[in-house]
Amino acid sequence: MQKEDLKIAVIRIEGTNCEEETVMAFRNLGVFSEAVHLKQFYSDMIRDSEQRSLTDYNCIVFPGGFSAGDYVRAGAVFSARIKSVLRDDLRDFINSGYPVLGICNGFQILAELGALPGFDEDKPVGKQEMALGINDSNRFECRPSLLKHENRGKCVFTKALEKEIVMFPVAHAEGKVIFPAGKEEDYIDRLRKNDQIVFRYVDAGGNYAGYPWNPNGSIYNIAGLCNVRGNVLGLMPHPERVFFDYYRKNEIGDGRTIFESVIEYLLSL
Amino acid sequence: MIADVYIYLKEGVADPEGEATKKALRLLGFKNVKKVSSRKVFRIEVDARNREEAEREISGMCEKLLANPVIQKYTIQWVE
Amino acid sequence: MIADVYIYLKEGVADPEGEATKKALRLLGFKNVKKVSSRKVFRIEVDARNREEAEREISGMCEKLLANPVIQKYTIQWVE
Amino acid sequence: MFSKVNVPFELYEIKILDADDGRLLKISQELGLALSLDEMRRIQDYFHKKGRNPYDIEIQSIAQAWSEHCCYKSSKYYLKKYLFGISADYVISAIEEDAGVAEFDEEYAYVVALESHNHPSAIEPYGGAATGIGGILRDVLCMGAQPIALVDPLFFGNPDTSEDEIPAGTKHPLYLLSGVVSGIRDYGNRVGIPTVSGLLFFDESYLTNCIVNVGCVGIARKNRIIHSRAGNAGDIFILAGGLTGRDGIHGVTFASAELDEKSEELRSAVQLGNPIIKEPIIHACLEIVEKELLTGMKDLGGGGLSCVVGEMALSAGFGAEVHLEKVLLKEENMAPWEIWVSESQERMMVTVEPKHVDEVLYIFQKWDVPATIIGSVTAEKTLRVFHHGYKIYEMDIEFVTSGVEYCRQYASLKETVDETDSTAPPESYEEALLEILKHPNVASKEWVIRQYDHEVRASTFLRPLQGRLNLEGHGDASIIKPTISSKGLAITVAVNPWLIKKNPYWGTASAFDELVRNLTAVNSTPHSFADCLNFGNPEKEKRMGEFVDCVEALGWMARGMKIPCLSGNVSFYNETPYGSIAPTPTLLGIGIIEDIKNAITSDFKKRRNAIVLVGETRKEFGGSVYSRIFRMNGKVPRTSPEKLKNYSNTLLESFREFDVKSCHDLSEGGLAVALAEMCIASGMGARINLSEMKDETYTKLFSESNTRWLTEVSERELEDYISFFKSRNLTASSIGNTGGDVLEFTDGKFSFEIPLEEAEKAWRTGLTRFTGW
Ligand SMILES: Nc1ncnc2c1ncn2[C@@H]1O[C@H](COP(=O)(O)OP(=O)(O)O)[C@@H](O)[C@H]1O
Ligand SMILES: [Mg+2]
Repeated sequence: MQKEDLKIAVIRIEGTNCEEETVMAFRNLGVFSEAVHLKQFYSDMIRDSEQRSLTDYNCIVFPGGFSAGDYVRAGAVFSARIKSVLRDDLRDFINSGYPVLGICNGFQILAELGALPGFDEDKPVGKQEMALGINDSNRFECRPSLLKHENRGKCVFTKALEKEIVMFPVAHAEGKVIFPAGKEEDYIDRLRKNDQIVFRYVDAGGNYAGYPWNPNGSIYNIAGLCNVRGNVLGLMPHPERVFFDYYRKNEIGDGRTIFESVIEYLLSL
Repeated sequence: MIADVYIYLKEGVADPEGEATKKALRLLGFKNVKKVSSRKVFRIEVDARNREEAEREISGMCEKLLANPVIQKYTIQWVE
Repeated sequence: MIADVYIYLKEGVADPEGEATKKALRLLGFKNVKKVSSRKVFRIEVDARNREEAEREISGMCEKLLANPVIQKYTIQWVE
Repeated sequence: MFSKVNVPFELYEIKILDADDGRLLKISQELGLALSLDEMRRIQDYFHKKGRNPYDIEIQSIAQAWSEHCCYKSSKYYLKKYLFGISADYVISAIEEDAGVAEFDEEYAYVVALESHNHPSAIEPYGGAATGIGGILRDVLCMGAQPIALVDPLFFGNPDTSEDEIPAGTKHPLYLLSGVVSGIRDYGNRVGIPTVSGLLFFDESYLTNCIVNVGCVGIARKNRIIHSRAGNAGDIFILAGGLTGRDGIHGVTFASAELDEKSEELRSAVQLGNPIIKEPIIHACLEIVEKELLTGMKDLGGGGLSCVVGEMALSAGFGAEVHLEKVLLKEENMAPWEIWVSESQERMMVTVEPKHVDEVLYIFQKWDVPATIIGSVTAEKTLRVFHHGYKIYEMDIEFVTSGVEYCRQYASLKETVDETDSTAPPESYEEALLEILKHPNVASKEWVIRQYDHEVRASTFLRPLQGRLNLEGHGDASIIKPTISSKGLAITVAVNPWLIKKNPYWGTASAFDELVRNLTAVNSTPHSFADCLNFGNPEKEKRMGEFVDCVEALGWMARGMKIPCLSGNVSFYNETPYGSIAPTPTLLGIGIIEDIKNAITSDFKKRRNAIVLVGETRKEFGGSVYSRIFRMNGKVPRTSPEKLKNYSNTLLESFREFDVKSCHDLSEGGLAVALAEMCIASGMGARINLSEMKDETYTKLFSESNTRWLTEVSERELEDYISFFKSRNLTASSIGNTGGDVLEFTDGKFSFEIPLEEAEKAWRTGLTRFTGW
């Protein structure tokens, strides 16, 4: 595939609010990217020129924010709406190996969709097997977090990541990774065995640590994980906010590689 | 028909909201509080011919949207 | 003693959560939903010698923390 | 007094033609109009000429337009006299509209607005503060701008107030604080605009009147700026957004009276707001602006439709015709006057040429935003309102909208302030410093800052918290990079009500000084400001005196510095039977930094670097933290625009000439606190020698003299750096070095030290000991 042919959609509904910076991250790398309202995929009221289909794109992103206000549960309304109008399309999209990224609210959506942890390769959108629960601190917090990259090569979004530890900030109230009670160890074993763990929270010394380094109380300090095929990634921290470096220099930031990696992957298809 | 749908956490799932509320109550001087847990209720009014139909409808809503089966359970109580 | 404290919005106060939930349910195909309102329930366990004392205690909690008297009302229901 | 009109809805004729004075006042009272006798008489005269009585909707409409909140009747005279008209060639629109506009670069302009939401927040903190954010976003949006940052200066009664000191009908400061912060958080985070700066200040005078100010900055293409006026006769009014209900009726008249025990019953003036309607409105409106489909846009704020239709038509020199039954309602059976003055949230009005109406309605529909045509612009300067075909309102727009203006009596406090110095050294310097560091006005504000998403939109390049990850300290200003260029906007807020309470004139001049200090400290050039003037009852001479002194000082400083005031807001009647607030002229400052990579943060960068104090220290303790804690009297810090300008320019020049590693301004708590904050942010101690300065040790450490900064430079550059200031006849002194794990102070023979860890603990827990975490 050629760089000029790549098309990336960042999908929005009311309340998603990190779509513009996510679109910009791709555009800054010279790739076509646009924010697309979910309605553009299915609604009759949308004019022809604005109608879209998932097959128009090579990569989709569910951005951060408070989709539908995060009322009911973070990401619940958005994912329920996707299930009702796009379920099959999304399944085919993932099955064809195209990458899907969920950042923050987007991770919550992928979890609600059953696309993550995504153990079953044949059912990339299935039943819910994890939840992103209310932070142990019971509050929204915006702070920097340090992430240790632990993926051994499966995840298409971190292939080009050379640094062992990166800094992506977090900003959420519901980001605690929870697996079904009693099955936690089993899940973690499978994730490790399948190389699905991508990022884990660490402190300034690089050690797995508790609050505030693990900002939400996630089990096993999990900050981000991918499906068994490696083409769906969900993470709570925001790489698009560190496309440029965190401290004012306007230079390369830690988050940039996420976007570069997936472009590289798409070009290799 | 009107029903109250209760969404609550499954046994064993941590309840930061309940914990934080307990802590805040104790700070305010309510020393006798032993435990607080939080739930969420949706009062839903539906048009339906009979209770069975309404119940089916509302269970559908819970499964599709209102509850996350990994951590939550729900019960339905009829108000009228 | 255990009580369920129901916190809900007074008549006429906007309920963005209820509205967003209703909109979502209708988009999911539940066309018969007429109205959705959101409530919050705290299940509270207190040590008290008798029901009156417990009731006084819990009303205090509602007034000081759990409910916002300007926009919310509360009711207490005894579980045990 | 009233008689029902025979129409199929609720409409009354108000019998004012033959009413005597007593009856006129009674009418004003019973209808909740808050109009004075003089004002009622003017209305009577007007209707005499028309030869008929007004309908309820007409008189309600006048009451809205003439309220203090809408027409600034008490303040306008003095604002014009002192503050307006400071020109700068980059000002695009100042004062005239909901928000001010100034040039950012060749292509873009930035937009600024700052407003109070005091009374609603005192009654219902969560909804009051949330709707404040909603309102200020609309003010910026209606200029056609994308909101890019929010700020929230907040003022409450003392957090340690005991329950029995709280008057009936008042809520505890901590209850108000947590409600207000939650409201701002839940709204601001949901709409996805970062809250990057603010203030949290406690003083007993705010016990019965908390002050909640909210500000917003936006960015727009210069050639897409939209004005709050209609384009041409024939244009169509489209009302978009939330539905109209009974909520918020009489909000503006409510804001123009003192609160009392019964205020809680005025619940209809309190609303919750709905960020998930607002968020798509922003997108929809900006899409319409981008496609150049509208002629004018204005948000519905105070006074609802009644104010917005009149103002949009009048400022374009036209009239309007409105059909009320077209307005989408939340509740049935609303009387026409209720529809007309309702202040329901999340609504915008746009005027559109007929050929673009379909396109505009399509865009709103695409974003799921309800929108309807409700009327049109007419050539004649008359406003007519119809309901189901009946004409229920017909008045000259000029009469209704141009409002009234007073030149109120006032008593200046300039000559009467007692500033005799009664300060003395502390018994223990260690304890005094720790006591100051843990004062909630000084202590870490992390509790608030982290609850807000201060980096959504990914354009926050300098954050409110700076230094070690997760162990940061306070910065002086945040910097946003609004476009793809590397130019940045620095944003800060300032005011210290303690100084102003003691001496309104010099206290306000000091607030301006702090504004400029903060902007300069991060290496931005001060560019413009907005103000929100919160005061007591203007009908009292002393309150009015505070107001006039403040405005005069503000004008003097701003004019002298040539920094224009882009927009502002006045909030009077922040007063209850228990007392009035400390005069609180909150300032929001904007600075420009040509290249954000030159921004300077407040944390020390390297051990064994030199620490330099820039500026002059005097014994100025009036209103200082030191004098408040130890109950002493003193002189409020002085300043002058010439001196401030000189220092600020020279400091900025020094940032270009030298490699300055960090900078922080000196404000509350003076040198000692600024130094401690720089140490805490970096986890690095400092060794300070004050011998080179004159004055007593405690003055050097705790005095709050204006126009001062601390900077960090390498030992190698130190000498040249100091001479650089000396050569311009300005003061800069080398006062020590970074490094170690204590704060050590030496002054001649005297010395003391505090372990950094202890200082840090006092500072980090000063606020959280009240808020719980
Ligand atoms: N209510 C608030 N909301 C957001 N930020 C706040 C709030 N209060 C204080 N801050 C931030 O905390 C930092 C320190 O505040 P303060 O000590 O008042 O500043 P200064 O050093 O200018 O006196 C600033 O970055 C300020 O923007
Ligand atoms: Mg400062």
